[in-house]
Amino acid sequence: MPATKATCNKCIFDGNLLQTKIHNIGATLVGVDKFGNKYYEKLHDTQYGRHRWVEYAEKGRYNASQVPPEWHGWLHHITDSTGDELLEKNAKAYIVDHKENFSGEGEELIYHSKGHALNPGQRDWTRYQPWEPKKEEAS
Amino acid sequence: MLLPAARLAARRLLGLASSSSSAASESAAAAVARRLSPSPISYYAAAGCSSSRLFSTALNYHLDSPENNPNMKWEFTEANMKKVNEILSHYPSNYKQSGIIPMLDLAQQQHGGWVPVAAMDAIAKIVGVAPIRVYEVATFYTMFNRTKVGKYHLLVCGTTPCMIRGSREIEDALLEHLGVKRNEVTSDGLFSVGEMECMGCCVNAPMIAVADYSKGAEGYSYNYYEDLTPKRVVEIVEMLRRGETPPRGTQNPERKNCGPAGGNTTLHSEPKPPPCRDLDAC
Amino acid sequence: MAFFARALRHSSPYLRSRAPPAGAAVAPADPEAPPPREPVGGARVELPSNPEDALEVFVDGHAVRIPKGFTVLQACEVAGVDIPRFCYHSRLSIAGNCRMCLVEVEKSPKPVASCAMPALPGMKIKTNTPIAKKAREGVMEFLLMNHPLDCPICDQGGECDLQDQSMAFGADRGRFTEMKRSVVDKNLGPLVKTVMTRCIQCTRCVRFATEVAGVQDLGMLGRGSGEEIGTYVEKLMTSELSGNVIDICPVGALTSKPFAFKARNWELKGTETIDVTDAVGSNIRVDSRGPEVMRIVPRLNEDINEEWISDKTRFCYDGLKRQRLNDPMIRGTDGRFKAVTWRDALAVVAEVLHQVKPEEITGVAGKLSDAESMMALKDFVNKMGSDKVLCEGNGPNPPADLRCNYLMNTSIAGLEKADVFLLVGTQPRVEAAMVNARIRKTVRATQAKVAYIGPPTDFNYDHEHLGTGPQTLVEIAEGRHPFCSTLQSAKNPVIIAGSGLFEREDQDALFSTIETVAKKFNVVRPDWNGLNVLLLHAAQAAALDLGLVANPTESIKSAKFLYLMGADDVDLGKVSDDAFVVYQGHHGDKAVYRANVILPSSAFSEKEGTYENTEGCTQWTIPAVPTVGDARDDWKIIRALSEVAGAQLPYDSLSGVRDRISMVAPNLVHVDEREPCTISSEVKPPAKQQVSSTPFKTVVENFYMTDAITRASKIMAQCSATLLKK
Amino acid sequence: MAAPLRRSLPTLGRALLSPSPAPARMLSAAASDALVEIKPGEIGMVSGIPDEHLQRKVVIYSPARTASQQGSGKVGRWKINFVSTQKWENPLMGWTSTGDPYANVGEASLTFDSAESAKAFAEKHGWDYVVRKRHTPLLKPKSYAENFKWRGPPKAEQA
Repeated sequence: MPATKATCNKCIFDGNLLQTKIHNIGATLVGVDKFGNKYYEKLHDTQYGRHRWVEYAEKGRYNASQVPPEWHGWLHHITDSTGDELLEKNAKAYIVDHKENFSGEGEELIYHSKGHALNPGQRDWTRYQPWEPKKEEAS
Repeated sequence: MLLPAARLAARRLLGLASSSSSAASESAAAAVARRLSPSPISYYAAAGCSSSRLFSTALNYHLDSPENNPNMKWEFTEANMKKVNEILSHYPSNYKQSGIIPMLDLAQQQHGGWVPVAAMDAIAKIVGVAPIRVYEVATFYTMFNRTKVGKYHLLVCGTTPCMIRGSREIEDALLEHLGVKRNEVTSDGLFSVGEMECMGCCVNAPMIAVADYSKGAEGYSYNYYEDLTPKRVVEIVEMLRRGETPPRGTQNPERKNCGPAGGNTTLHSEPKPPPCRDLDAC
Repeated sequence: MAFFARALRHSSPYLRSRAPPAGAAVAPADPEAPPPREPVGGARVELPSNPEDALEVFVDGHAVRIPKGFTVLQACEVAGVDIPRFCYHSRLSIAGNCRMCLVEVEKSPKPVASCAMPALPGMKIKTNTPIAKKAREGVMEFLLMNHPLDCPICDQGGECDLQDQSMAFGADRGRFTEMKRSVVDKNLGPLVKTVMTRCIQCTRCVRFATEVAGVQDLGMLGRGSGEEIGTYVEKLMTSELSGNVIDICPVGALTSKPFAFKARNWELKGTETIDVTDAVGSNIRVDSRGPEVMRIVPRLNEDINEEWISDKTRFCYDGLKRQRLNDPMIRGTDGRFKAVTWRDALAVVAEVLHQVKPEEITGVAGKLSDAESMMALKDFVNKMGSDKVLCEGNGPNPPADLRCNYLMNTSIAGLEKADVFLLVGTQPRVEAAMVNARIRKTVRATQAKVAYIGPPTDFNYDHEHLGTGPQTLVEIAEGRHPFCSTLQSAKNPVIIAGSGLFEREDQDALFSTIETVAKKFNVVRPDWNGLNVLLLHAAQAAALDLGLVANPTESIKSAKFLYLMGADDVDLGKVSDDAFVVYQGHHGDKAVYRANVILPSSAFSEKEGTYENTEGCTQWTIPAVPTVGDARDDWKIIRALSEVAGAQLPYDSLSGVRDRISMVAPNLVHVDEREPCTISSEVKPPAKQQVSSTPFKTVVENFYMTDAITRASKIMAQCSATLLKK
Repeated sequence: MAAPLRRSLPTLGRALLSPSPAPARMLSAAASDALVEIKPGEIGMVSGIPDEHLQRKVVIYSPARTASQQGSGKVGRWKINFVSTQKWENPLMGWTSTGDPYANVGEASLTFDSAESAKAFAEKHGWDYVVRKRHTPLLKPKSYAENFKWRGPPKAEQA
């Protein structure tokens, strides 16, 4: 399939994945989130501050917004609790599923405000109700 | 460790709660319960009773029922109509509304102890005011019953002197004997128990008043029974049930009217005037 | 230079007055006695002519002169001190039950309830002493004891007297630890929402219902802390003034049901304008949020509506948002309307206009038309060569020659001086609710007698139903009727004729009979003019002033080109089938179904217009919101059409139209003034007609739905469904 | 409720607050000791306000007391209504848009103590103004005793 081929091409060309794979050697796999992103940590033999990283599940169109909020804190050294621990600690029923940022991925994926022409349920803000001539034909 | 006074108060409160839980509407009970512990307000509590003690026998608004609705036909009997005219003759003809209270009383006697909304409408028509003006009067005075009461409406005094002398026990005995809650009518329609404020018989406390509606407006009586004990009050109820007339006033055989029990202990002779009035001593 | 300009721009007059005014003697008065203040709200006081009937009291050290019979509270108002209050309302009787208005009076052992205490000569009243403040704080604590703390979800929040006054006198915490009282809400109908737990038992609503509205349904039930306002039995408040209880309620117990949770009052922009749903011209404030009218509230005008308005006035506003015409439309050959541009629509109208004969052109102004548009319509139709311009509701031959023949000459406020009313063919309760409120006020205050000739109808005061037809009137004129003796002994008799009489065949004879009655019983005197006509529609008086008086029956029947300017109640059955009908208006109401071209115009809340009310007082509407869609002001449309039709009208601005009006009817440019007519009606020739025996008809069948706006309103539809159901 | 505040101001402040026609006199060209003589409309012309806003029609009025409120603190002031209805619903967010810079000026930010100062302000900007009449309440004697007054013997007895 051309799409698969393209992604394969990309990961080879930008070398990012390759570099990450090399980096992974000797690192601990701390956890895997529900999207399949793998989180690594290497405490020794690496520059402090660069000792936590993620290997995206998405090999082609990866971006930072694919990291769910529970892992974000760990990844950015905000907390030492891993995403799995955080999920266990405050599992809230009202938390919605994480969605990555789809900007630039196509109009249909982007949020449009209520009155926007591309919002499927586009809202008419008119605050009066006009008289419809058609009704008269019916009556 | 509670102080004795606090313990007493707590017991009183519990007693109040139990007496009211056996009282007429759930609202009273709910209200007391509400006071004891801030529990979620039930609909009845919200609807029924805003003060913690329910004096009036009914809500402040009317709910239609087969025996009490505005479409019912109600008028004074011929004999009572004469009384109505007599009442009206006391007032100038453009101030007929002054007669609302005596007429409500008359209507209550005629209708077996309570005033249906149709009777209030009839009175409004007679005195020529809007019905709401009569409703206002009838809801204000707790002596007007707006729901059904027994033929003998037993009113237990609940004011301080009687309460100290055991009016709660009197009421409990009555309610237990009749098997009703407060403001509820017995199944045979003969009795109901209500609470009343001080009726001025503190000297012979505790006391109850019995409003006898069994004989209509003509044979209406309103008697006090004083110096009661839980046992005696049950006897009185039984006498009333048999159609007898218990001796009114004090039930203490040793007492005469409101004199001291067992005869006078003082004032045996002509009292001595106070020294300042003793002119001879000057 | 730029700095100089900016400096000038920022120097508001307020800042400038910091410097002592040139030439004016700045006399810093005695620092001990501050200068007297203006009475609260600029209140006027009529001091009696006899100085002995006035007395002097001292409020916080100021001496004020007041007439005898004023209360302490009123004396304070005259002195410019606003006393807090809940139960006292200046237009209701005094109850004296809220105790909020306590003040200290020298030599009085206790604080005095100022609303109920008559002011006595030399009284020394102190309104902001520690005693008064403490007393009010105590009252406030009791009031707040059982008041729920639900201001954030209360519709009154932000315009609540209790909220305001608790800011001044409320404690920051309560000492009441029991459960708060709660009360069952009452159902008062589709207009008034109740949250009775918030009620503080001021009884203003009870007094309003009893005294002003005349429906004795509300009362105070129960006693002590169980006391509540209610109807006892399930009953709706069937009054045409019931909406006013929303205003007089000092808390959020009675609020507007249609407005509930729609907006907070601080979001609203108030525009002071007038009402056009009847001929009274009640003063209102239209509260809008952005481009939307959110509610209508009354505004003080002692001469017209005091501080009340009818339910129709208050709740018709949702009609302004429904069924609106927003594009010019032309009916195609298939009978369907198509939206077109203004240019096309006007071109089509102008083309047809040139194809018909001049005398076949008829213009009809609707009942909501303003004077400017009626002037433009008349000028335009006249310019096209026709004189058939009329206003609906004015009948075949209205008495338009003299203003006193169609106005309320006594004036609405003047009705209070009357002692006998004779209502001929008019049901003021549905025709003009505010006039009816005045009559009721008079009847209550002075036991004035009311006699009525017309079909059986509802009155909310004592009245004598003399008869149903004109025969009774003739009997009175001939002195055969028993009511004559009452009229004879009356000091200030008033005759009110309904404008429904205009529609009758025998109207000339009727009016001359009424004049005979007036002459016979001295109704019109130099010092008293008791001969009145009660008009029905907002446009009527101005239309008669401007001379829109063509005969509707023949002009409409003969018309080949019919221009309906918001006229929905003309008899469309009479319009000939080949007539070309232009409907210019703001609502898709009755007449659009016959129209060939629709021109959208703006409603009264969206335009500047001049209206004359039934007593001859000229008032302006001020636009509150933008108009909808592509609609335009009425007079502008006609002005544009005149240009397309080649008969250009000589004015192109509102002031231009008003200049033109001032030539035809100068009274219409004197705004906010009532111009009484001076010419006596005696010059009228005697009528040749005979009075027919047809009984008078009811003119307003449904109080809640009388015009295009109210017919489009859902609230009004709900009202007529629930309240008029008998 | 504004009264105590008003009184606590120093004498100078009181003079400022007291409604007097002084501002009008100040602004009139005849004021002898004014530094600059301001002709009607001049302020508007030099201030850089676009021409179309200098020929506006405004209505000067004194807002009536809200019928549902007793408070009189805001009663008696004078406001300028710019008769601005150039508003529409923003189709994207539903907010109200306006094309009129004066749309929120009149009611919200301009307050005058007297009709004269409002007039002077309008004059110096060159606005065409109309002053609306202020409606004030009329106090009439009232008494609590009315409620219980003896209204005389019945009518039948009278006759």
